[in-house]
Order: sequence, then structure tokens, then C-alpha cells
Amino acid sequence: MIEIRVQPGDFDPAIELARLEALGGGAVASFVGQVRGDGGLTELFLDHYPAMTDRMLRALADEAAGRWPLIGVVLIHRIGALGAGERIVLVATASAHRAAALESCAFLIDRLKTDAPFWKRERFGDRSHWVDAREADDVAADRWRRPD
Amino acid sequence: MIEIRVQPGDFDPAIELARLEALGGGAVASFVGQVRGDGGLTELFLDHYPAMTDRMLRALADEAAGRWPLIGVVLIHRIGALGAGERIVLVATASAHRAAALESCAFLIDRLKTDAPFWKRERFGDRSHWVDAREADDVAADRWRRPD
Amino acid sequence: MAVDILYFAWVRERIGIAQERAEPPAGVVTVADLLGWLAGRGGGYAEAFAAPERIRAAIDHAFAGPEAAIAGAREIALFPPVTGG
Amino acid sequence: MAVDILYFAWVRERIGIAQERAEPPAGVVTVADLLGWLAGRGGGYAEAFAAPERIRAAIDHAFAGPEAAIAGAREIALFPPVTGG
Repeated sequence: MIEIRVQPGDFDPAIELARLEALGGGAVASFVGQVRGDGGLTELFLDHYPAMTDRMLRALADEAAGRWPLIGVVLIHRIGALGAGERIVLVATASAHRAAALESCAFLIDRLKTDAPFWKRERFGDRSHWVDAREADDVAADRWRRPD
Repeated sequence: MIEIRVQPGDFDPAIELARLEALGGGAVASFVGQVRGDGGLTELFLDHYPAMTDRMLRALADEAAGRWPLIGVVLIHRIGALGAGERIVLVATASAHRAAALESCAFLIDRLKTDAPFWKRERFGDRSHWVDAREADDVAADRWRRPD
Repeated sequence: MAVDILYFAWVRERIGIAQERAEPPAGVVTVADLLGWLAGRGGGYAEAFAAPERIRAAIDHAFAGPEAAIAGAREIALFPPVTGG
Repeated sequence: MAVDILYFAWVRERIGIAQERAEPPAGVVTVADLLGWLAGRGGGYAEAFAAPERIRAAIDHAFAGPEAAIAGAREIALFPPVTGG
């Protein structure tokens, strides 16, 4: 079971986890990313490239399912204007093996950060700016790349 | 915020995740372990050493909080008789950094498997046996040990 | 060769449009060539592509480096490094 | 020296009790000595401790190896390797 959603609205981690738990694998790992309100942030706006986003998220889920014995993958990413504390992203995986669930969950969020065409713009009252990509994210994603 | 519970009853991952999300760190990782119904398992019984369990879980949570910049840790482990599909354990962590949340979550479940005094007995109809410890669990826990 | 060109994030804002259909001349072979050609239009284009090393590209929904050939592309997207998750 | 000894999982089942108060003689210095002394009682004890390498111990709620001294312990637990999580 692979489920991928890109949506403006919120999602309920409980529903997604319950769906993965119902698969009976025994191990469910998840990661939720939220908007941090640091420095007086008033809005986070998420732009994306619709035709490519779905394709890249699906490719990542397929790669994870090829590398680990997974029985379920859920990837949900929100778009549009979000306030401090709101959820941005959910990655959740199910497997019969805890290491497979945990590692694939880390793989998916690390690689999503560099491979999926989303862009964040932060607003602080009257000022707003597009967020710069972080080198640390490239490093985190690179550790999952295997020698050819 | 460190919360540790050892209880016969079920827990609701949604409530625990919501509590961690409310801390505003921006990154929440979780792991849920459930009873697998493989091979016709009819019951999993969990024995434990009450006075030591709480102490060991608290020591693990403290160690995680010392190694990663965490703002929240939840450890819940059930005891007693559980049926196939029922939840056994929840590990959830919150941080301002996704790597800290993900790594500490993996650390906690790996080390819990070797450091917390729980014992599983599996029942298959009329037959039951105590589960043997797995060498793979020792290996997984050892990778978190640091040189002195 | 006509191709759809899409812009995202601050690239889109500087250029002022999200998408256009363009016909790069024959000498425009790679993504880097395309950036140079577009920058040559001046104005918001020159501003958006002043530092081409800050631009990422996708050809038909797959990431493509600056040396990638654009021949046969139906849709080329130009944007800053991604920042999702 | 009187000490509370606790048994868990199949160790408890083989011995038939969960807990007892015992007074090991002076020659019983380490956890390994304690296992040998208990096994010498025969019956379920001999069965439980026939393979001492399969037994783990905790002294006053902290894991202790076979060479750990039991002097001063208030509570010693003997059990199989743990299998929680």
C-alpha cells in the first residue's frame, strides 16, 4: 500500500497511522514536520510543481519499497499558506521489521527535502522571503545514495 | 517533557503525538510496535520487573535527552496478555531538528529491546513458550554505544 | 522547437509570469544555454538568471543539470533549489 | 546476609515461586556463585540454572554480570535475556 497526497488542507496523523497499523506488520514509524514559529513567523507559504511533485514522491516511495521490506508507505505534503504550529508533512512506513520501518522513514524525509519540488516562503509581518536550501539537507540526502 | 508509562491497557498514539506536536519543535518522530499474528499466534503475554522497568526506561529517556536536543520524549510499554494486532510499545520524540527526532526514536526502541526488563511469552492455541532474545537486537542496541 | 517553460518561487516572481511558450534558437542546446538566452532578454529575466548556479532545472518532470540537452523537451521548469519537507 | 531474590519469566516458572528471602553462605561472593548455590538445591532450581550462561541478573535494579559481587545487595533478580519492545 503506497499512498501519496499533496493537499492544502490538514491531515490527521492518527488516521494514517491507524491505517498502517491495520496492515498487521507489527512496526510503524512516522515523522511529522510542522511550521516553527521562530522569530515571529506569521505565515509559511508552500509553492510546488504539481506535475512533478507527484511523480517524485511516487518515485521515492517506490525506491524505499525496493530497498526495505515495506508493506505500507504514506507520504502527505501540504501546500499553500500555513500558520505557526501547523503540520507540513507526514512520512509513515509499515513493515514486519522495526529497522526497515525506521530507516525507510528517515530515508523518505531526507530525500523528500532534496528531491521533491516544493519551495517555502516565510512571512514575518510585512516582510517575506523565500527560504534558502540548506547544505545540511543535501548531506542528509546524500547518505542514502548508494555507489553505482 | 519526558513521559514514561508501563500499563496493561492500550494507548492512543494520536493523543501522544498531538502532545508532542503542541510543544512546537517542528519535528516529531514515532515508532509503534504491535503484536504480529504470524503462525497462528493467539496471545502474547508480557511479563516485567516493575521496580526496574521504570528506572531503566527513565535512564534511556535521560540518555536520549543528553545525546540529542529533544524537547519531548514519550515511552509507553504495555504488559499482560495482548492479542494479535494489539499495540505493545510507543516511542515518540520531539525536537527542533528532524535528525534528532528520528535518530533518538531509533535509539530508544533499539536500546529498550536490550535494556528494559520485559519478557514475552507467545501462545499458539494450547502451546506457549517464552520468546528467545535475538542476537540482531543486541547488534542494533550496540551500534548506539559510544566508546568510553 | 517550441517548448513550455515554467517558473517557480522567486524565479517566477522576478520574471513576473508562471509559464510561457518559447522557441529557443538552434544554438541553444543545453539548460545552461537556455538560461543564458533567457537572461539576454533583460529585465526580470536578467535578474532571475543573473546567478545561474543558483538555478535548478527539470526537463519533462525530471531534474536536469546545466549540461543536459533540451532537444525534444516538451516542458522545462526553472526554479531555485527545493526547500520542502 | 539476607537478600531478596526475584525470578522472572521461565526462571520463575521452573522454580515455582516469584520471590524469596535467602541467606547465601559466606563463600557465595558473585552472581555466578549465587547461581551455583541455588542450582545445588536441586529440583526446579537445578533446572532453572542448568545453563548459567542463559541467565541474566540485576542487583538492586541494575544489570550485573556473573562476576559482580553480591555483598550489600538488598534485591537480586535472576531472569532470561530480556525480550521487550
